[in-house]
Amino acid sequence: MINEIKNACLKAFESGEVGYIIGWQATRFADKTTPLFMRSAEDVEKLVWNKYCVNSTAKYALEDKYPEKKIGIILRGCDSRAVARMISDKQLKRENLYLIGVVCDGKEDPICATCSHKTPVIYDVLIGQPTTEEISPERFAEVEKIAAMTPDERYNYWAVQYDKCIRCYACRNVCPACNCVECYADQYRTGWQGKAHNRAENQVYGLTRAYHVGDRCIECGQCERVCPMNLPIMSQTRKMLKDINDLFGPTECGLTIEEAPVLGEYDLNDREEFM
Amino acid sequence: MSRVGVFVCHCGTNIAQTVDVERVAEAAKSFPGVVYSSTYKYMCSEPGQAMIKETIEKENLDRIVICSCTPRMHEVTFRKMLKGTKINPYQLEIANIREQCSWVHTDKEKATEKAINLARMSVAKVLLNEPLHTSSIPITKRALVIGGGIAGIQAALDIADAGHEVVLVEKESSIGGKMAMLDKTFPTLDCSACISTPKMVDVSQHPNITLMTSSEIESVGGYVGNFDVTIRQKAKYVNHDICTGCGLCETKCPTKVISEFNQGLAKRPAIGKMYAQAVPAKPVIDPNACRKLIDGKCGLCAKLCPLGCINFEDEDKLVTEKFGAIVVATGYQLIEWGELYPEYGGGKYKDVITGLQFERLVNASGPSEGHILRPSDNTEPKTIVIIKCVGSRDPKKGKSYCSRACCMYGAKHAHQILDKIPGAKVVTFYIDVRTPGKNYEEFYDNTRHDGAIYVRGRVSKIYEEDGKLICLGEDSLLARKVAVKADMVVLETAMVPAVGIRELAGMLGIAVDNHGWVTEAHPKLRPVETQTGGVFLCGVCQGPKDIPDTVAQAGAAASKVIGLLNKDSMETSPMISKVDESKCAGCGFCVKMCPYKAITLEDIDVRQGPKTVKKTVAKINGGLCQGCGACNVACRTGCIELLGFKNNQILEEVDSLCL
Amino acid sequence: MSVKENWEPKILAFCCNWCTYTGADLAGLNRMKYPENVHVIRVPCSSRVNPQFIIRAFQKGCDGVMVCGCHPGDCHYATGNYYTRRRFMLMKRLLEHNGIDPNRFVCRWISGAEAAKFRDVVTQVSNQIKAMGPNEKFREPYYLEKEAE
Amino acid sequence: MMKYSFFPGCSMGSTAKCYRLSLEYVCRQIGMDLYEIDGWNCCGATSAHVMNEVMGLALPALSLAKAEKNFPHLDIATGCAACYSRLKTAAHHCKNDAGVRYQVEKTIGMPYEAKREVLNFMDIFGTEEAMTAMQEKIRRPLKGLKVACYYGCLNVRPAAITGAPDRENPMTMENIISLSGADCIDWSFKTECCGGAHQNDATTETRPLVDVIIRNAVANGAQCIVTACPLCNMNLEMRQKEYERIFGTPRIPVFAFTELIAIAMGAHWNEIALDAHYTDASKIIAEAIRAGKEADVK
Amino acid sequence: MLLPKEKLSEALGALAAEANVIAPVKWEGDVFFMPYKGGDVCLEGNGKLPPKDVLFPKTEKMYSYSIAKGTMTEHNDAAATILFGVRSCDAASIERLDKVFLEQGYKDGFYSAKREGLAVIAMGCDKPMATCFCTSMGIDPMKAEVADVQMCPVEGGFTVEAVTEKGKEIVKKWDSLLDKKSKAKPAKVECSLNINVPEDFEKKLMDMFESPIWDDVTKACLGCACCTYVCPTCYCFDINQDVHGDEGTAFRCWDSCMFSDYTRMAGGHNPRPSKKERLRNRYLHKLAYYKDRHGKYLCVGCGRCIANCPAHLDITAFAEKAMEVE
Repeated sequence: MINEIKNACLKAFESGEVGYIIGWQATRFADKTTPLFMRSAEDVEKLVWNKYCVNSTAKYALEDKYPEKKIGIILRGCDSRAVARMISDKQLKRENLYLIGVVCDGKEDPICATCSHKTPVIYDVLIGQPTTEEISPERFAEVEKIAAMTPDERYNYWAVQYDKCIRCYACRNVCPACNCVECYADQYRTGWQGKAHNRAENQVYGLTRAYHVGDRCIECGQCERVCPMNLPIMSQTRKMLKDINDLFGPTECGLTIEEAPVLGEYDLNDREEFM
Repeated sequence: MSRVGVFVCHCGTNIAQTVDVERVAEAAKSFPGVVYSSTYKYMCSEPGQAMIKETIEKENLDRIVICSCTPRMHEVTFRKMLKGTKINPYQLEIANIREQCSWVHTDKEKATEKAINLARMSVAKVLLNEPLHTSSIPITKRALVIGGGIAGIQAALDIADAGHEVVLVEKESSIGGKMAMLDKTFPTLDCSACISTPKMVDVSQHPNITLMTSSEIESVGGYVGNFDVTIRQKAKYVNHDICTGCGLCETKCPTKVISEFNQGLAKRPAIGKMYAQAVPAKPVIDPNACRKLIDGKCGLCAKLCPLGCINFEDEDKLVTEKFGAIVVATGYQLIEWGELYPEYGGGKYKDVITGLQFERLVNASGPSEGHILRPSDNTEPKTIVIIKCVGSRDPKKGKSYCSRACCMYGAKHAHQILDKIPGAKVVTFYIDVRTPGKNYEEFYDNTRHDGAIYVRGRVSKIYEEDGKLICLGEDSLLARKVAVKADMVVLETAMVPAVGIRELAGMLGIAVDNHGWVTEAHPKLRPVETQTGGVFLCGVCQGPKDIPDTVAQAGAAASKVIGLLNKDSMETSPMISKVDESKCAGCGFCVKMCPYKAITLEDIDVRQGPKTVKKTVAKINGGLCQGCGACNVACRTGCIELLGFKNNQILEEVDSLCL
Repeated sequence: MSVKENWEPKILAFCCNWCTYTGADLAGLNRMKYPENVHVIRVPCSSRVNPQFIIRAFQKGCDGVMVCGCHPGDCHYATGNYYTRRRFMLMKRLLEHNGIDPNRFVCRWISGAEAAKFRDVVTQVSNQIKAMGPNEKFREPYYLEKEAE
Repeated sequence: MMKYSFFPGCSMGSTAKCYRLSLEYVCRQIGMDLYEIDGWNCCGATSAHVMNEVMGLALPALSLAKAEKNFPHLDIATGCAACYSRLKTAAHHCKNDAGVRYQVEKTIGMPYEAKREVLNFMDIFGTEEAMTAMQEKIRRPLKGLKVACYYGCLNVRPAAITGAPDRENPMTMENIISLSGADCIDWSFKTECCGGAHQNDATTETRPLVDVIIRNAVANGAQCIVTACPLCNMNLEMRQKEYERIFGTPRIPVFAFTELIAIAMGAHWNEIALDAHYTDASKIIAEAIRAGKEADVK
Repeated sequence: MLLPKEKLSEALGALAAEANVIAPVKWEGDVFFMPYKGGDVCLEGNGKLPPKDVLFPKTEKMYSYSIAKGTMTEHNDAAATILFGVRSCDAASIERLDKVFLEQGYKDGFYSAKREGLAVIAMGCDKPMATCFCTSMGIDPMKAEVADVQMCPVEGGFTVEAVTEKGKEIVKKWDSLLDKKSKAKPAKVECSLNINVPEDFEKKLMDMFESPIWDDVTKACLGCACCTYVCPTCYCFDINQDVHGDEGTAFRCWDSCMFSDYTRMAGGHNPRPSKKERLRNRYLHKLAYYKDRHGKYLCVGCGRCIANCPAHLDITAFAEKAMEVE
């Protein structure tokens, strides 16, 4: 599999259209890889493809919105949905990207157990056999577990989690749906989000971010992977997705590049519960 | 640090009775930013306002909070008052301590406590109020009326009479619309031509009205007061400037095609006026009928024309003009009943005609000069069946709505038949007879008195048998089957919106319902306005109606346009949304949410390091934005904010409640 | 949770200017009576209320929050409350997922003429919250310390 | 490839003898093979689905399932309008509604996927292939014979199930009959109800229905009526003597449309039991054949 | 002297009687320095977050004021605390923080109050983690710099050696539990991860300010504050107010140089606009600026930033790459 990807990268460089390609490279630790930015044929040698390629490669393209040449990205299933997410949010232009899709074989990441799209949804060239996809029954297991608790138990469960949060904003910086130019949390003058590190401020941050990305979350699991304090962040956005599923019909985000998020739409015969 | 003044009103005893106003004023002094607070018996009265103005000067206040009745009552009053002072009228907040405090609570202690909370919330918000200024957008004093039927004509005349320039655009080669086709109009039975042609002539001679026939709207841009509309003037192939309308070409033209004006009952030449009393009374060549234009032969009319007006190389012209207001008066057409009702012969039987075809038969300037003759063999029919609600009130086959006017013009047709054919027998099949106007019921009674037979029931099948049209139906009042051997059948078919209304609505940004009727701003309270500022509507394009209602609506729409055009500029409300372009990511989530399509994504030049690049940002059109604030919530970054209700203002209000 | 005797809940209500605020004024005009705990914030349309305000209200010590607007279809701005409906259907469930008692956040459609409905909704909500006692969840440390004194 | 599995239906073997014999004659002539479904059962006609919805679908579905088992790649042909309607309804519901399919399969105890189409003989003979084949076999054109084509109800309605393009003025039979040289008249009662099964139990009410149909046909110049359903055929022809006595309705013969085609192909009387008609038909036929021969001579 | 393993919790219990003891405890799946309330202590590896929280808390209320009462109070009530289980790297970080907060002319009142009341019981490392490289930064895993009591894990228990007066009082409390006779000596320990940092590495780094390697080194960084908030020697903070009407509090909270608004000035100019500048600044601060001024690396080699970085960046990999550059 790795050679096919390397050939694809070399072919991309030969075509001359691609400035650099984002992939993974080994680190001194066997069980970790770090994103690799290949600029020329020699860099392609450093490319690795193993079960530790857990970093998402898609969001780095956001930092280079006006590239001279195309940006090449090696996409697993979830990365392709991240690219689709950013394109439909108009933050990336499809013509600036050269996408090398690789059918994913599942990585060392708990989210891969409930992955429903191992085959990339958007690519210029595809490597590997597309697999049949279906939504995993475990998708909302975590949400149902919390739903089974009483309100007080739920609050205490979350209070402990948000006591741990150190507000390093890694979950925001890795999330493809969090693609604002300037995050609300950085606009201290407006006063949405205080700077203090306490449970209440952390809860405000946690809930606000869940609401902001809830209807556009592509369930790539990066937020939970990067959180140094292992907070169950995915269960917040998945709660939103579960409600959207129940209320407005089955949804999976980041599958197409013109996707209308649910909160941007309305439907006259939505359920009426505020009469 | 800002200097806030708090003024607590007694409102006689309305507030003072259950709210200790002195304590509220006292407590207000401790709020951050408040430097002065006092109470007065009637704050909204002249002395009250004078006291406030004087205090503003004396205490050098820069924002004020008035605790009184509902802002929906006196916000305007106090803003007008502030116009006279150095404080911007929008540096004002009103705490509602009457309708939502003193009047609805009994316990004085708790009511005062709540009044203090409400005052604190208002002070917290006023500290963040910025001075706002109404901006004004210029108004082009020109109106565009789309559609030359009686609705468009009446609206254009009223607007022009008020001294404003009007452009009347009509798709056909002449104005007059459906009314020009009619013979008589109910309930007064005065001749349709006699009351509409004078108005048409007025239109052509009115100095303020520019008439553009054979023209259609190509595209609409801009917004209220500043629409720039591109109009496609279709090729007429006749130079109307020099043509005198002598009609020589018309008589000599060899090709004969079906006349749409006469609803297919007669033929017309390829060149000619739409009908005798057409305005402008000048011929036009029909490109899909004229042999010269189709395969280059003939060209007789060009040879014959004494003034050489004919020009076969004429092309469509696109004209773009600026308008302040637009009136949609596109009218209606009759439903295509052929495919919907095969059981009535589906158009096979010549003598099964529609109401408009009957109007052409009975019209003196019609193909049969007013004699009611059977189109099949031109003999005078003795027994005529009129069938109402063909396509109307029939959700399965046609339209679910009632077309309102057919009951009356059905009765009129019966009356005309009994009048013109002595000894004729008229059988009208109906579901209900609806006579919703002045002298309508009396007209219907006279018709029945004249001998028209009204049978309550629907006709199930019409078939031809030895020259007669057998109408099988039922009389549901007598519960028995009925078969009428008729010579002619008149179907009163449903009204449907004019062709192309959906594309036009799309261009104007107005909505149409699922049938295609234009959606008015409010069915009862704003019937002639639409959701888009500066676009008005009148006549049947809004829904089926008869001529009296149409003319009334035309006058109403005209008055709205005149109201708009009388002003040189239009004040836009200052409480509209504003975009902070440095933070805008151009994601477009706000664009879809705006009900008034006031937000567009545009590219602006932005320096990024050494390069300048194109960045997409949202831009708000002040004229269209009504200040609802939906876009504020769509924007995750919070860079689009409604002035007067900015995020930090509402957050301060929320924070100040529980201090 | 023992409820202190004369404790009065603080309830915030975002009311849309064209319908619910008018209804509230009408309730005042008709001298209808309801508890003093509800404080109204006037917004041009219920679609102006950002669900983040609800989180903010609980953080700053409110015991209950209401969002009221026009009935769907009556919105002065045509489509405003359709969006409100979707936003708060989701935020209500997200808050419940995080432990907020469902009765503490209420969203209702109240038209300009339904003065009685405004009074009944307000009375019902404030009695409910009075029974539930003060809201301990999401509160900033400032309020917790102030209570300790 | 003109091969169909054939669902004859009850009347083909009995009252619709002329229809059956002429149909077989024409098929022989143009080389169309009809494989009768072995073990076909009653299609439930007009009564089964009134009594019980599922039974109304299961009865025809059983035969369709057997046809699908025996000849999985053949469409199903049937002559009678009622059989056509019931079979087509069963196939339609089983294809589009999984719930109904499950119940039907449970009732008939065998799988049925409704993969094949159900056709009546107007559809089959109307196909390009059949028309050209019949065209070549016409030897005795029936010149000048005025024919009124009568479709009845179930061959055309309900449009959702039958898919008939024009339910008021169908023309499929006219196209076929014109092959035989006869002239089809234009008349208004093509799809009016002939009273169906109620001709037996509610005769006084349904008698005028047939009278009006025949009068309109005759008024428009028809010498005979042509049908594509044994029940219509029987209703229009069998009681003409009685109608003549009561209403003075003129008497005209009523053929199955395949009879005229067979005659035009040169079939002998007894081959297609032409004498079995209640109203003598031989005179106008002979006259039309003679006119046909003269036209040939010229 | 030797403190047998099984007597450890008893020893800690004794200390907990007088002062509050902070020890590495397993909580929610990771090891954190938390107040010790009995039970056993987890001595594998190191705390997920450094113990700096004890001296320099995430959020520290400094002053509060009330206009109504016209008062302003300072909140500096530091209670005596004993910090148990501090590894040499964290101890070294305390020494770094002391230099910054106490020895730069202005003595930070809040920090110094906590520092005086603090007694550090260092614990040597017998099994350094894969990400540890303190030896490369000149730190002896078995000998902590600011320790009051130095303990080292040996066979069957921990050697105990009082270093300072405070240390002696603590050891006195453990008198009954100690086995005085044992002569056990801790074995020498070497980190698996080693970078041999050359002499005057900081000079070389500072000359490399404009070198192109910064682009590829920082390209993969996400720009979050994870590394700064788990780093024991990061001491940047922000002072903010929490205003409630006419009363409020001023508080100090952690801030990170990796945030975009950290160096954003009035008018919007930002000297460190992108993550490249910020990460460069962070690396140079750890490996160059501090050493240039105070002679010691600010990075104590605890490896927490390597373990927790979402993009798996590694300061040691940077160091090696920097060494290759001439």
